Amino acid sequence: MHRFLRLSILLAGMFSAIGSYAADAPPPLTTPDELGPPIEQPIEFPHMRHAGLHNPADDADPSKPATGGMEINCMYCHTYARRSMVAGIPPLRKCIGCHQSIESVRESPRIKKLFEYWDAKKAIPWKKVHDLPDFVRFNHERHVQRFVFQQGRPVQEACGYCHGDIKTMTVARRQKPITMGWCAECHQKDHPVDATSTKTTHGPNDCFTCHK
Amino acid sequence: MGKDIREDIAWAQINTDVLKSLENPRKLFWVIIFVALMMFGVGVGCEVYQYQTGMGVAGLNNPNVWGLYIATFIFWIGMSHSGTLLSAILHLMHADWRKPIYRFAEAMTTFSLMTAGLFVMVHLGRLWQFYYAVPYPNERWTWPNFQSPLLWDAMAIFTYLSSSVIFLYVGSIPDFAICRDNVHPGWRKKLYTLLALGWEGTDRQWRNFRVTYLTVACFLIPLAVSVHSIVASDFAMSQQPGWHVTSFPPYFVAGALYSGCAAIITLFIILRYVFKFEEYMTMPILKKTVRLTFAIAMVWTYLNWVEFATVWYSHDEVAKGVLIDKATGRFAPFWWAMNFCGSVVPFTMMIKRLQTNIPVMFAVSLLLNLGMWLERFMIVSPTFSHGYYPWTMDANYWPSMVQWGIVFGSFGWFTLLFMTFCKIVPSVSMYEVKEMVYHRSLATKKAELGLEGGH
Amino acid sequence: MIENGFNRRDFLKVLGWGGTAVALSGCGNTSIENGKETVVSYVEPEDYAIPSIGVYFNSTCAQCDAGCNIEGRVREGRVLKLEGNPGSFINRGKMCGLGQAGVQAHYNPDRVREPLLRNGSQGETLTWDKALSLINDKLNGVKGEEIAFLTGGVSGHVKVLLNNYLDALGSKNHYAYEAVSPSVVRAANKKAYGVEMPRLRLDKAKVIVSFGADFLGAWVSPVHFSQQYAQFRKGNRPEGRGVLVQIESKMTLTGANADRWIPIRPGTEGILALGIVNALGAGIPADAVAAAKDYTADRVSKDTGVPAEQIIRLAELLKERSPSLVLAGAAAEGYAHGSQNAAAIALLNQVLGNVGKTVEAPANAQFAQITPTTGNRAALRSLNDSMAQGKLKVLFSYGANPVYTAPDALKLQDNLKKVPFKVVFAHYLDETALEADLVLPLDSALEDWGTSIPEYQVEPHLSIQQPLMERLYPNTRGVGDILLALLKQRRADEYKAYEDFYSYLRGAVVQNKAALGGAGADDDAFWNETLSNALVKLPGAAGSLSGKASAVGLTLPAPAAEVVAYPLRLIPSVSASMRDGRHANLSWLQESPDPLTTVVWDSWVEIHPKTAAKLGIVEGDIVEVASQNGSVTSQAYLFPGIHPDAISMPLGYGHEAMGRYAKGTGVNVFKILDPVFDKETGELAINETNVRISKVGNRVVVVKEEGPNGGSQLGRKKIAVKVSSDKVDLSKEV
Amino acid sequence: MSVSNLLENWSKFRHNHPVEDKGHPDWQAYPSEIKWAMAIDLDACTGCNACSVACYAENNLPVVGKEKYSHGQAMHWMRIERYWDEDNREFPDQGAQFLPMLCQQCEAAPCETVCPVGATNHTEDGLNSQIYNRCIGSRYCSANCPYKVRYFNWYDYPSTENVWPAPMEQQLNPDLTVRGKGVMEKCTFCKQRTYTARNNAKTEGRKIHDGDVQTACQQACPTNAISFGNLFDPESRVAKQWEQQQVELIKAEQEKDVKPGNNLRGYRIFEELRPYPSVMYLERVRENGV
Repeated sequence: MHRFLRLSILLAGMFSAIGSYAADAPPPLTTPDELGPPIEQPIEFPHMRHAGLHNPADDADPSKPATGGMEINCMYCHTYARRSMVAGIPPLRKCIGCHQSIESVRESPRIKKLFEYWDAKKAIPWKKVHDLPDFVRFNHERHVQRFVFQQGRPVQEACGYCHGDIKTMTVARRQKPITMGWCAECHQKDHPVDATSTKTTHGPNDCFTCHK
Repeated sequence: MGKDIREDIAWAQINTDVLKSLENPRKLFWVIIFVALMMFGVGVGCEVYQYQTGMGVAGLNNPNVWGLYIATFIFWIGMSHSGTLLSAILHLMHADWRKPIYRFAEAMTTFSLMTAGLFVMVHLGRLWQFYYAVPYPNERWTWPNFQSPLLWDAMAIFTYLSSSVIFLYVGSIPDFAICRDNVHPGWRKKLYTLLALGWEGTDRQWRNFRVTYLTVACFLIPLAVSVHSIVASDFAMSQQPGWHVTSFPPYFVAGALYSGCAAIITLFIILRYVFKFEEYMTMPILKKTVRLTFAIAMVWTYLNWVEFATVWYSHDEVAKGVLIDKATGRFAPFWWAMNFCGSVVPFTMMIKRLQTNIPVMFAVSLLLNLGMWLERFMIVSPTFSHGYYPWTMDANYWPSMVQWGIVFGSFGWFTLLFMTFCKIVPSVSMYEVKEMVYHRSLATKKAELGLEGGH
Repeated sequence: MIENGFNRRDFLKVLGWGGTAVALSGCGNTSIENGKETVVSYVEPEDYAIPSIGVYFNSTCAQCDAGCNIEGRVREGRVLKLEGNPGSFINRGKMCGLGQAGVQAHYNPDRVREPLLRNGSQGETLTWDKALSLINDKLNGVKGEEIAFLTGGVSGHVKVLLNNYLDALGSKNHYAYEAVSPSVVRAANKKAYGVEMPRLRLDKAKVIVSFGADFLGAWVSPVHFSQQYAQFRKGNRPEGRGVLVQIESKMTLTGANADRWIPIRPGTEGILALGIVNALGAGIPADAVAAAKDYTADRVSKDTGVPAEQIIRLAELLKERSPSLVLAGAAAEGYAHGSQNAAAIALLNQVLGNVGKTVEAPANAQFAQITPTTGNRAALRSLNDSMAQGKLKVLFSYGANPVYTAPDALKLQDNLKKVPFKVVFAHYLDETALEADLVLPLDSALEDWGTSIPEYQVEPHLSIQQPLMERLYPNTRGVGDILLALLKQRRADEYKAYEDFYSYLRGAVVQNKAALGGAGADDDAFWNETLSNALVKLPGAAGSLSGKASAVGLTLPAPAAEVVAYPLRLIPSVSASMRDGRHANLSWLQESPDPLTTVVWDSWVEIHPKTAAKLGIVEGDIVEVASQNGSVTSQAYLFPGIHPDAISMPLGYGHEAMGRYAKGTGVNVFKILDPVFDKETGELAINETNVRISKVGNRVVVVKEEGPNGGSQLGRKKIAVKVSSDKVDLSKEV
Repeated sequence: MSVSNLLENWSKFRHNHPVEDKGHPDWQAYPSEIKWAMAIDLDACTGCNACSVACYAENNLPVVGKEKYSHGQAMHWMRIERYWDEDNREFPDQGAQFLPMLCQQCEAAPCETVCPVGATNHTEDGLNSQIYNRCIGSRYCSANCPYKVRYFNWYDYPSTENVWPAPMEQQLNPDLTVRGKGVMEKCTFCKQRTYTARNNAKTEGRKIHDGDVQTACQQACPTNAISFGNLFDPESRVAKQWEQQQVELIKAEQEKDVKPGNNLRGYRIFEELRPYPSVMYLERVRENGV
């Protein structure tokens, strides 16, 4: 009889072990080195040239990470992020605004293509890289307000939480899982409410806030 | 009345008789299998259609959001109970007449539970998301709602199912061994060898076997009761008129045992004929089963009226309205049919001559089950079409062909499983019949000896 | 907030902000996607254009003639929803269901998308240039009087262009036709008060006695009146909670909200009015006394079927609670003696001294050329006659659907065939468009420019209608643009300055800016201001009520004797959502239950249970309703709110064309109306049809919102609770 | 829902559960300073259906068509009910009674406890939420709803013919999902609107003012019969009305109803079942003297 007993104890043990592991295990794809699939965009927009670090000195030294970016603030182009649910793709006029005065790259194929669209007054059909399911309500404004304006975190860091290290990419690729579990992970952590105070709160834990 | 099992029957004889059932049943067996397949096919067809198109094709609506699926679900759960009653409860009571029939009763339990399980699935609007209802640790930190009776339900059923499968299996290990030793080489032999778990019938094995069997039996009984009580609480815990009744759990359990016993009579008669078990499934056994059924029928009738009474004398006008609607509304024929089948028909079981009259008992048992199915139907639908809110009441609701089709198919599915089982596993427990015969002959011997040493 | 039309263009472009495509997939798309959907960003956005944030643009509702001011929520270039414009004088930010469905009229799948030319049995598409030049050719050598323009009610600058065009063609035949319009009451008002539509102050009245004026449902300006009604009902206003008495043969939505609904024998409304005058007794003008002297309570009660004591009680009530307001509506005017009824009712108003108190003079606006030309039913008759005599060679039709709304007895469809060339400006391929030789597809109201002045005005103002999004179909045109193009064919030099209707409109408004209160303002500023409000106040001298309701020549016929062959009186009902059937193809309206019967997606025949019992009819019986001029079959609905001598069927159903939702839904009651006309105004009297009703066998389940308990609450406490006014204290309510 | 939701958040109302009727609950225990509530004046309501159509426009409700409507599968979150007096007079000469019925957003909602997957649970601002993608369609919630105001997607309406034929799908409101086959749905007090209002208020660092949010039905209603707002904000119209009518959220039976001489109109439907609905109705007034 004790044999049967042994068996059952073993099974129970196994379940609880697996269970607790599954519950505590970090959800997959949170580390920045895994990338989502590459995406074909109408224009291969080089994020690293625009948002990348700017340090000409390092360029000579191959050991140093590639720089030569311009450290443009994310919100300079994705200007809606702080006042709207969606971050938005910059309007064509924005690109032109700078590029019409940048002669150096004027003839490069990508910029040529850009101006073709402009001359045709045609909008560029960008492809969505971070596309959540339709029943999810993600609000850029709230997150930017919270982390950038209240807590005073660096913009690239704040955006990076969900968008990964865009400044090192050409065409943006998904780097975080942006699954519910992954969101919840962060929402359950306590974050300081602003730069100075020690008061902390965690993100909303209420289904209806993010499910629409 | 027919005679009981011969006490002087040779044990080898028992083996051969029972094992015959695995070899050559009557033609009728194949007919049944074929019909069952057809029925099951219909059910599957309907389900596929419903899955593709949406629940709407079941003819459900607001307010009738639940239909035959739930009713039939309860019905099948109910079916499962008497298996346990015979195999476990009577086992503890040492009622030896159960021995030849408890095996198939237990099988019935298992398979009707499986069928019931299907209905939970069929009922869901988003079957493909079923796993949301399963409590498993996941990275979304989400859990089902442990307050929902529906969840308790799922759990209770699963536990009950798994333990009765174990019970069924454990109980038949010795017989598997017998089969193993007697069938000709082939896939069957391999199968039995596997299932017999190397049973040799040593004392130690027998001891372990008895203890285990007893433990599981004891474990099973409270489970059986709890399962149907919980099914009852699906309704009793809600706020709807006609459901919000405290007497529901015992009422449901009684109903369950009732329909179960009726089903046993039906299957008893079928098996007896199909597998030529006249030797073992004898008239006295039938008689005992019938009497048991009658007793339960009376209990159910009592509880049934208790329920009416509580509603009637409560000052809950709405609940009363539902009751009146049942008796006079568009469901009246079914409601009265239920009362007739459930409370009047069983009185035929009082008549001695009829207790062993195969055709009559067959008919009666079918009627009883019809009655019990109607009972479930009458619990679910009237409350919906005549609920609290007057504006949304519904006088036109009628289950669509799809619903009927799936219900119909479920019977095919059950029969299919059951018959196949009986063809593969000895549906009469050989070793226990031997025990029974042995004990009886012993008893008679004792008596004789007693006579001799008279002076 | 709003720039002028041109800078707005880019914003109005439809963009895919994961908008349309995504929205439909719903719970379907449950996974994180990469690079599946496209995000189109603006080329040159306005700074107020923020994705995912709706911007509201003001415009004007074109769903009915009330002319409510609306604002449309525009997101990613798509107009998503319409709301009332809080700045409006008429609807003050509120809106009816009909108006809400305006978006469906815009996105409707069955709109005409290309100019169509009749070619034998079917049509072929052609370009606008071809279409316009074709019209030009057809008009050549046709005398002015052989050309006619049929429209609904028109106002604003479209009206100006229309008149100029007719003028250019030398034609005077402008037929303004509305199938359901209070035209008899207008005439009566003109006599009694000197204006067609005085300003009504429901909110000031202590008692309202309405002779079938469905001012909460479909009468004149429902949303405005509903708001006044809300005031009227407030217990905490100085006058106290008002009392509404509705007198009609078939209960309307207003009747359903009355404190006392009085069923009356069809056609005897005038008699009752005089009966009340009579019952008022002393202290009223002599001529009124004289006119009403024979109308003693008993006689009136015999004629009208209203109990004598009730008449007297009513008179007392009116006496003790002044000011009151008496209204004459469709139920009263739809008879051969409709004008008489209306006059009698106006007299009652006069006698009660309500004129000047609750019946006020509207400020009479300047700019006569843009004030509304209201439609009526007499126009149809005269048009039909001149078509029958083959006087017409070319017919334009805009905003009317005569083939659907004309009674069969007028044979309009045949007469139409006598017109060699018919041009129809159409949103849908409705019955009239199918008869046309040339169909010109119109912009939807949310794509088009225009101005309008509602017939019923609170403050004289000009409402602007402007595009809320870019055209869904490139080949539709605004009616203004079409007219302008046609005008250019005739008076090229005069109109060459205007490249399109928009510039014409802008010119017209801006050059009058001084008069419009924009004196000294910069043109663009003023224009943008105007557009962003989408309405501009018109200067108007305070008007005065001339004329006087007199009892002179007031002769009311005795109640019609029962016609043996056709014992019942058919009262076509105008539902708030279906109206004359122009909105039958809006699925929201088809699915929103009729407030009283709760029937959806079909016509029905309202019968009083008593009558039904007599005829052995139960709910759902398919019955044939036959008049001298044809018959329709529909489902019976037993309805307590109707006079036993009458039955009622809703107008607006039973289209044979127009679109997927309208076609074949219900039956068309217009068809079987008898061609009886009001003696004075020549209006079609829509309540003058006697019918016979008979079961035709089969029975159906009436598809309605109402459950099997009908209107019963089964004695449940506290579901829809009613309390009598003396049991509550309303004074302190918030 | 997460375990924490499950154990404490599913109805914050339970924290100060009124079983012992301890009077006005201490709102501090309430998770937020917002409790959405509604008041509908049946005397002002004319039954014109504007609210219902507005709801169709705002909330992407499918038009099911005659055949499905006849099977009771209509999807109107806001339905207008029409009742007649029941004293067998020949004519309904006091008119009809109209009742706009929508989800009552009960504080102790019968639907919440029974959902096996917790797809419907209480939000901290006092809504009775419905999480479409969590729903598996057991329909237990509807079975247990006394008002029957929950509507189930019997078919996959987005892909059904003539529900949203192109280009009608362009009218759909991107702020909320179009529900697919097999999920339950119901009135959300225009969640997308309350959400936006709260979001803006938060960004501007202020509290919600009365009038920041209007539900679609309220905004349309031509007679202002519907008022909606934050019950905890003493300035809000709805709070004033509840106060004035002496209707308390947490009472299963209002004191005014038991004491004689009650001349107030406020009541809640099926209060005695203790769901603590968030919608107060004001009785329809009729003058008998005429």
